[in-house]
Amino acid sequence: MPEDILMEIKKDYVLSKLRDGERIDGRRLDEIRPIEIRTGLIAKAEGSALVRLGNTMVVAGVKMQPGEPFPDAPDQGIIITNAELVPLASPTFEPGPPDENAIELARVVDRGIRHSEAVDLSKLCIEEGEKVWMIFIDIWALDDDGNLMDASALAAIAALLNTTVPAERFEVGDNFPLPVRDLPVAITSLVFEDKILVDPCRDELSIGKNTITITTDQNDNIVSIQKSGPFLLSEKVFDRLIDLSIAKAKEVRRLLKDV
Amino acid sequence: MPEDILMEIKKDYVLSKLRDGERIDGRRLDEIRPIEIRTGLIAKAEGSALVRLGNTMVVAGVKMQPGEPFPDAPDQGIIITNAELVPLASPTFEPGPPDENAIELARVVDRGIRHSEAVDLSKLCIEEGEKVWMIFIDIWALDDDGNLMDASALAAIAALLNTTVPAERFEVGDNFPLPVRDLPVAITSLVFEDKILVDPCRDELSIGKNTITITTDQNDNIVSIQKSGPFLLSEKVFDRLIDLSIAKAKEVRRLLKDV
Amino acid sequence: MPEDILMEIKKDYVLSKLRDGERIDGRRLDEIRPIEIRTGLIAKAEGSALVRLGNTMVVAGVKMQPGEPFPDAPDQGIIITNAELVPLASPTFEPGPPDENAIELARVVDRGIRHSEAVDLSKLCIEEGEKVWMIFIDIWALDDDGNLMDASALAAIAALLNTTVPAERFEVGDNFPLPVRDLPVAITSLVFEDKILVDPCRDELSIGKNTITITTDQNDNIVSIQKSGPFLLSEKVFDRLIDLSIAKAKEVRRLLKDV
Amino acid sequence: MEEIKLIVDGKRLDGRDFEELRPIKIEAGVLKRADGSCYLEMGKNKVVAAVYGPREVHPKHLEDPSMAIVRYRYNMAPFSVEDRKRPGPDRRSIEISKVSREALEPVIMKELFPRSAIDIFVEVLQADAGSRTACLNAASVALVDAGIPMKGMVTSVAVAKVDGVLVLDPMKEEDNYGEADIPFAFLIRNGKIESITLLQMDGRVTAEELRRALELAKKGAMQIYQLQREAIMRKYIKEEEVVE
Amino acid sequence: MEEIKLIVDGKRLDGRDFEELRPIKIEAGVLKRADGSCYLEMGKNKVVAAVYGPREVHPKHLEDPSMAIVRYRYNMAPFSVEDRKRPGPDRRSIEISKVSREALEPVIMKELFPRSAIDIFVEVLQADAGSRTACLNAASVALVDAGIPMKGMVTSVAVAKVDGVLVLDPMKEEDNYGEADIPFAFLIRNGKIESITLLQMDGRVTAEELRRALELAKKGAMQIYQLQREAIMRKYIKEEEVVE
Amino acid sequence: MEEIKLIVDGKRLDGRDFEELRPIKIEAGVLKRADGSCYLEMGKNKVVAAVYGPREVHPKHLEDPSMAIVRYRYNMAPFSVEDRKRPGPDRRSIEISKVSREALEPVIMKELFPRSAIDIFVEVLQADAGSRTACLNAASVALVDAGIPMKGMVTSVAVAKVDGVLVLDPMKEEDNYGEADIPFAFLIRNGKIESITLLQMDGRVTAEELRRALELAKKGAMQIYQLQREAIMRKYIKEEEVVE
Repeated sequence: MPEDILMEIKKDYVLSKLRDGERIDGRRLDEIRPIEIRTGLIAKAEGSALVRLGNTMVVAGVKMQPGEPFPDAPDQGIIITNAELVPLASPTFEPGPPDENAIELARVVDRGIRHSEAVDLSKLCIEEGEKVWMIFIDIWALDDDGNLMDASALAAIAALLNTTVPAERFEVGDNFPLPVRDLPVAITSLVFEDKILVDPCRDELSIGKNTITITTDQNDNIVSIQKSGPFLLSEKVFDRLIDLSIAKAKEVRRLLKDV
Repeated sequence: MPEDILMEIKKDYVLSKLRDGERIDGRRLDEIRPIEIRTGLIAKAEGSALVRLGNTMVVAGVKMQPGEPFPDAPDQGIIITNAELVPLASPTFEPGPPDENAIELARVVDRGIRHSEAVDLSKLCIEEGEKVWMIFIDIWALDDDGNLMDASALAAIAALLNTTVPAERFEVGDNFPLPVRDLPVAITSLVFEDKILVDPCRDELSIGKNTITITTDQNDNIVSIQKSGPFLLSEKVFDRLIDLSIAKAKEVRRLLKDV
Repeated sequence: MPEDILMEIKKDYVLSKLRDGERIDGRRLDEIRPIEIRTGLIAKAEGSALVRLGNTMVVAGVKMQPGEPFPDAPDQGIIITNAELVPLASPTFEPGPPDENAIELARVVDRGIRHSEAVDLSKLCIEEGEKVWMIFIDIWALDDDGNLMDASALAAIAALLNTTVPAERFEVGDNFPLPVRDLPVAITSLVFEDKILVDPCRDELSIGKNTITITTDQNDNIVSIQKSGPFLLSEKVFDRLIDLSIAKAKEVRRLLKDV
Repeated sequence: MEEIKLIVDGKRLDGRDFEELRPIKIEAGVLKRADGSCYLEMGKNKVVAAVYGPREVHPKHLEDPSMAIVRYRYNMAPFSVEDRKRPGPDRRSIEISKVSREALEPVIMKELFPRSAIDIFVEVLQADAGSRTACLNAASVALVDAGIPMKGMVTSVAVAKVDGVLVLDPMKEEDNYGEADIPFAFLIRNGKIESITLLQMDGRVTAEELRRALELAKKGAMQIYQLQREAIMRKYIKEEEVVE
Repeated sequence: MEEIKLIVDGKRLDGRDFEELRPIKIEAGVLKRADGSCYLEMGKNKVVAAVYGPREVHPKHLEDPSMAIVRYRYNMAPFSVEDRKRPGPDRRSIEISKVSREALEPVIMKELFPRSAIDIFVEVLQADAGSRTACLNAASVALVDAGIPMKGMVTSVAVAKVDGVLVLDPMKEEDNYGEADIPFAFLIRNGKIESITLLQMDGRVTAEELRRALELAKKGAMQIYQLQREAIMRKYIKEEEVVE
Repeated sequence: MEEIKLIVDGKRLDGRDFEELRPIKIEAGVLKRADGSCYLEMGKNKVVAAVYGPREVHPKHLEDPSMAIVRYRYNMAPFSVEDRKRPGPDRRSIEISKVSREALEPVIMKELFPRSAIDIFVEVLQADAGSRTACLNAASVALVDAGIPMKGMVTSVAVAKVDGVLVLDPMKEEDNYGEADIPFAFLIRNGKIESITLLQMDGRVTAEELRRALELAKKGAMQIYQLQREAIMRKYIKEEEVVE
């Protein structure tokens, strides 16, 4: 109950600021929170990255092992993306298998990587039709202060950039860096009436979890979109979102160059 | 609560009619509702059938694929029957894995097919001890207006009659029609005191879900019986049920000849 | 509610006796309830034992089958221990997969057998790196009158002593007795303040399920310890528990000699 | 599958006559914690039944304000069969639990215990053919042992068709290679079979054979019924002795 | 993967023009038990939608005192696809159910039914590309058939990019081998597209292409909308005839 | 298994003396959402602990009218170990969660918060030997950070027997190839070890060795305790600076 009241107050505050075109933390509507990317912190993983997006924090770890290819792609490596909203990260997360939110998160991150063809899967064949590299990307939310989506997508691609294929451990040749050739970046915006709040923090989401995530590749192609939340999206807002997302992704992508 | 009251009223009505030897929909006690059988509606399936039994509606689909035989029957195909009472079909069905009712439904249908030896499993060996055809019969309830059992059993055998073994897709020879050599038919009756109501509709089941299902083959052998429901069955009623079920099955079986 | 009141009364009674250094069933503090061990009652199992410890009753069954060895122990058999607290055994047990209590029970029994090296696993290799014997120990609680742990550990080792390796059934040579070379015995004590009650019965556990299980081998080595229950254990009590557990295990181990 | 002769020289593989039961052993009141219990052997079946209740219903929403709910769990121990069975209910166990519950429900006086649960748990420690019938027989004795008011005793036995003849109480080989298996359970009141409470059938028989199977099952059931009664008697006598 | 030509001589593999829908068939009110229902074919998709509600919420704790909760279950029959699908929800179904529910929720007048549930179940009997759009179209008709007050109709269609061109309502091959798939759903009120209620995208397109895809989808949606209206009309006329 | 020498020239494989801890790093208050939190490294273990509560209990029926319930979840990330671990609790995690909860419960002043829950979640991001001890140490700091009233600090460390000698705080190789592993946790109050709150043992030791192991563990625990205190201190000083 007190939690409900608090949410109500936060919502009113967010809305009153928004009426003046302002955000509660003083950001411009299209301003992304400070980003910190640290890679390689998990020595046991083939690749790893911790991303902070404001107070939101996510770890992504990459594990690899040989496995059987899909019959329709006998010479291609395989990517499997999983996300867990562990109860450590938020009072609203429950223990148990991934719910629809965790599944959506994993699938949207996966599509960004897959359709930007960020990983050159054709270089991950060990023996055609028999054995290829399987890449497990596990996304572990640690602190949910809003927009886990963009933090997760960023952690995933940063962890891939950090990945060494463990060929020696499995006795199939020399280790080599995972061939990463694109840098997909997801930009999530909160939509409220005709306003677009890029990278919403948790308190802002109190006015409705109505977001659009647009992921773009390094050539500004759009590789994934996800409308998430029960809301009506006007064509006009959608139109603005396209260019905005491309522009903001460019900003974020620069940070990945140093990883 | 209003649901309960409605059920109570229906029950009283069914009972009062029954006292006069009548059924609420005007049927004779041993009269089966109109039956409609349509086959082949699911092109993706190896065989399929939609059965309407009054307002009760069921789809059965058959999928086949090569698999390993059981060690004690190395040259015999395998039948696996599954039924789902999806929540679309009734306000009382819940999403989730099959409950005891769905499991009973599948197992009784399965026994009818199995013990009538309707499918000649010896013709479904691809390579003895290594590879045989597996037949998956999936029963999908669409509308439960009572007696899903008989509708399901009918849909299952009709779908089998409609099945082509997809040998070409799996590159193990030419396609051929599934060898079906018997036509098991299940007849379910509602038992109330010394009365037998063949093919009960849902409103009739308001007086108690006390049924007997007797499945017979085309030679009038009994191949499966299932008493279902917490009731005491008198020997006398049982005795009458035997001949009645054989006779009614004959009627229904005629419809299968045209499939 | 009445259940709660009953527990409260029992608790008071246990405590009042304890103040006088007495136990409710007249036993000495370090006295174990009468033990009965019957082996071979399950002919379908490779080995089996029923153990009664007072009114507590447990059956352990051993099944064996060939399986793949672990990569880091290619010539060693494998032990898998499972315990089920089936609802038949106690009004507080619920149907469903093993909960934390059943898992703890199985794992502590397993550790006793494993670390005493009771089974000579090196004699259970069928083909190095390919096939070894897998030993499934299943512990089935039948009546929980307290201290299922010791009864289960005893049933497990007795069942192993009773086990014949079913080589003939799997056509890998002649049957032979399972090579058992040690006799681990678990002794569980209830700790209350500075008092130690060996082999607590259920009513005694009403004062708190605060126990220590110490398992020793036939050379009086300690092979497993488990503090179980939310309590503070003083070093002094721990010190006394060590020698006490070794001594009591010796008593119990004698009974195993006749199995 | 090779042909297996199940009837040799007019006798069954285990030497029994067609209308002969396997050896049966029943002991009531074998568990301390349960409100009622029974250990039963029927051929190579070894089963233990426990009854808890009438007791509070958990979870609450299953409560029925007008009568007790009855639950029945048939469960096989992993070591009860040749190839280790994975623990937990499979489809077969779930179906058996359902029809067994429905065999007992109309016999239990549920109306006497509104808002409560009567839980029946049966563990198969060793399985042979007819484990569902053995379990029902044990459950019935356990219910009496628990003092649950009932309209009579439930007694269960199967009839099989093997090599063309009907036989009582089939064992494993007859079940596996026979032509039909027909488990029955009856309500027996005042020493007389009153009605059928469980009836299933698996295989192929004629209408005529089915009718004869019923008669044969009834004969078998009456014998088992006597053993159930005796087991309960022994338990009461023992208790009285203890009281004295 | 070998190259597959999806556009030959300016036509699609099934002979359609770029802006042409697959054949669509809609029938409202096909189920007796459901409060509203719809059978719909769209290309080779064959789906059935049922609506139950407004009704009591189970489990209770999901109740919202200020409005109805909306649930949506997209489910595929095992035989709906080439390789048998294991029954039960997989990750894909769970995601589709979520975005579909979110496409309908803002259109349903939930505030009118506090403490109740509106349940939408859609079964895919045969799957082709665009099954989520087919299901949404069916669900929308079923909601109207159930008499649930809505702000308008929800109409869904996808646009794909294949061999470099945008095509409406892709079928299987275009979905599998195309460069992008963009499912849309719109709220249509008074015959006009008002807003986007579902939007996903899978593949690779330019910003310019995305804008054109939206325009193409709107054209397709308007045609489907007419068919949805007609299906509802037919149902009402039939009912009126029955009444007369 | 080949013989592995774990002690060479009186030193352990990583150069440590027998009674030397691995490097430890502790930081309190690392998470925003949790009421209390801690990041801890102990050897190659990297763990994060979060505490939520006292808060409402879900599901309701677990509530205790006389005190808070304490829950503890030890969980390993899939990438925390050499071979990817499937997500979700396995039997080992469930047992560790149980004994860890029982190590903290008697130290937490549960009576102060009837009808509420204190939830402790610990995620292992990288696992080495002794992850349960690292998690408990982190959890204890997180509890203090959350302001949960406690009787003292819980501090945990293991002792192993390797190549016949007892060593403090074993790392992976010592755990895998050693003769015994004995994890302890203690309640430390006013700078003194008061009692044992966690005790398990896996392997083979004599009674004499077990007694010596306890003494060794106590020495190690006192050092860790200082680091826990310092971490909490740093957090408070930082907060004070922020306030100023």
